[in-house]
Amino acid sequence: MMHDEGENVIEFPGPVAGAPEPSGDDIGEPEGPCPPELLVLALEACLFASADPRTPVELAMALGVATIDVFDAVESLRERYLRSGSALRVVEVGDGYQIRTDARLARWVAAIRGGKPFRLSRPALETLSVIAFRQPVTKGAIDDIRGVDSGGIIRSLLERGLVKMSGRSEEPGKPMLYGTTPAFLEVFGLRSLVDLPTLRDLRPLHADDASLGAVPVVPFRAPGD
Amino acid sequence: MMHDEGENVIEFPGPVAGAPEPSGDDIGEPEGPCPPELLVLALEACLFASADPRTPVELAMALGVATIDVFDAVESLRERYLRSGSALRVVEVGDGYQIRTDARLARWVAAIRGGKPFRLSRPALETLSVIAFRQPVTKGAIDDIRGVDSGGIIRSLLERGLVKMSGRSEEPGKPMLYGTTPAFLEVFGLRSLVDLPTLRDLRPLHADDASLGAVPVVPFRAPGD
Amino acid sequence: MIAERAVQALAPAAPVARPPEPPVAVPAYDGPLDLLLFLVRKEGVALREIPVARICDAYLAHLRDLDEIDVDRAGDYLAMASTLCLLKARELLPRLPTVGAVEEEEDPKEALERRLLEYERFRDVSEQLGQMHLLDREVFARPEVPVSPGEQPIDPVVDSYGLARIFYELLERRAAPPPEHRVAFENYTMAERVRFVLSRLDDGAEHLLSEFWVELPSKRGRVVTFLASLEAARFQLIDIAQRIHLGAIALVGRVHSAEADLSMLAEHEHDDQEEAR
Repeated sequence: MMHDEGENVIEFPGPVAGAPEPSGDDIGEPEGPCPPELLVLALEACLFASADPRTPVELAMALGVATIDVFDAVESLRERYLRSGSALRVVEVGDGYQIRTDARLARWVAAIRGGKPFRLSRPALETLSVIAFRQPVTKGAIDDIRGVDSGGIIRSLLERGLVKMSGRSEEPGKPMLYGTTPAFLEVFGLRSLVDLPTLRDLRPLHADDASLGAVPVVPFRAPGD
Repeated sequence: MMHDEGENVIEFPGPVAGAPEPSGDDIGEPEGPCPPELLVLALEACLFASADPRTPVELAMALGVATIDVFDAVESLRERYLRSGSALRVVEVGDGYQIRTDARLARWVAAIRGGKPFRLSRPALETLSVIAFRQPVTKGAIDDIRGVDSGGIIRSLLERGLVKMSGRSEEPGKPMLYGTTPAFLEVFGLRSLVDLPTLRDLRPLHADDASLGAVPVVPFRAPGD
Repeated sequence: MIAERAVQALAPAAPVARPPEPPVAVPAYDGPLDLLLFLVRKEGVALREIPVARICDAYLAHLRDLDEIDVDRAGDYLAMASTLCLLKARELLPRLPTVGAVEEEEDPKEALERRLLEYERFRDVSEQLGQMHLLDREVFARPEVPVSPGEQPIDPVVDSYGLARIFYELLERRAAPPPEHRVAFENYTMAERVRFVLSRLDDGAEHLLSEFWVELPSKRGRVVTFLASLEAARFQLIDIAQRIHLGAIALVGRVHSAEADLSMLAEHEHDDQEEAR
């Protein structure tokens, strides 16, 4: 009979050469301060391996150095990125630092990261159509035309950058006004809002139909057709 | 009372007439090729923006260039990292490229990452070696080589995705065969199994042990082979 | 302990009481092959002169060091100890002259040697593997950063004409009397709803259940459509799928509506007529 060693597999007894001990939570403390000649490299590695911005204090703790040394190292790294022609930039986000790619390379980053394109839903298209044709328009007016609350969808369209807040209405309560963005024009292949077909353009096309709902020539197959 | 349709905005179903089809895989296609002067930068940005290794073909598609240009750009990037004193390295893992931190900086990165460090116990490494070199191999053959039951460890390696079931042996009882996964190559930073450290020849137990002449130095064939 | 006694029984030369010093210092090791290899390599014990008693003592000491005696683990060592005893016996006892055909049987010592050496190769290579730069131990890659909404390309699904048409429809819908007052909308029947669901799934695409509701303003319409979906699934006309845990429910067509066997609807149609009367 042989014994089962399953429980042993996760933990290796004793310290592994080169690997630090488990740190409990959040930011672990290395055994000693980072030597000055490695400081910029270690800082770069720490920022590279972090998804979110890191505060100078977090970085100082991980590197075992004073916060002021972190500031210096960040400056050196920033300078090297600019000098050596790198795609990376050190940016300050909130109260932390983050490495990001140069904005001019966004196209290629989007291409590798983008994944499947986001398909606009029927409710999103409805909301977008109201905003496009009635802008600037309040949420109340959109709700009124659609007959349902559009709050969540407006939020999502804002996040997607298709819609922007374009001011406040003079109505009581000064509700927010919404309008479309340049990204909206790009997505629909329009040069300007003037290129949007108007209802006047549409009517002659459907003049002989009692109701538009019966027209089968729609370029989409949404449930509301 | 109006209901909030926020949840509906995410998904739009089904193919739509007239709308461009998603390209099938996850990579979107940018409008034009990446200009040569930006190629190395765009490649760096693409690799930086990817958590997993990217194949030359994925990169070529995202950048809109030929695969051969990707190889050249990778070489340039690799060289720049070494020349400009960077914490980053371009490594080939599996079929793709990935940017990773220099191993000398492990301490600091592990400190900022926090949490439990990644570990493989000695029995796990031993079992993994037997599977890597003898695959496809049965549990019986692994147990035989190690002299102990490896069931729990194989299970743990399966759960960690380093090992997979790769079929059934023709032996009596048709035992399961095990092999390594692409994640195994990723964790160990290998392009392929060919890059594994070599399994050296048998070493005599004692220089003066006359009986060793009888031991064949041919690679031992485990029952699972 | 049974296991201990068994190990001791195999080594009658060993004192029954635990010796003050373990005869062989045993480091943390991984199984009897590992220990045997250690004894042979580090202690320079020739395999042909293996002192069974010493090895059994070493095994025994190791078993004592385990937090509690694990019968399975002890078994691994017992099996090895018995192999060693067999070896020893062969060395000590005169060989009986074989009668008749000589059975070619592998010498147990050679077999053990071969196992040991084979094990050693893998142990060495696993040490090398352990010294490699492992991902998330010595080297680190970029963490997964979720694609932010702004980064994802947008498929508008319709063109500017479609967008205008949607707006036109909205205006028409608003101009129309509230649908709750239309008798036709209330007149959902199971049979009609099953046909409706099937016809919407003819394109073979997956449609979210919630889509079917968007156009249904009344509760009754939604409930009947939902029941009709279940009915269609019961008769294997459609599949109901939930691709993601707790995700949206989707309906998938299995048959083309024109070819579907709808005989099961007869019962519903009968009921519907009864109700209408």
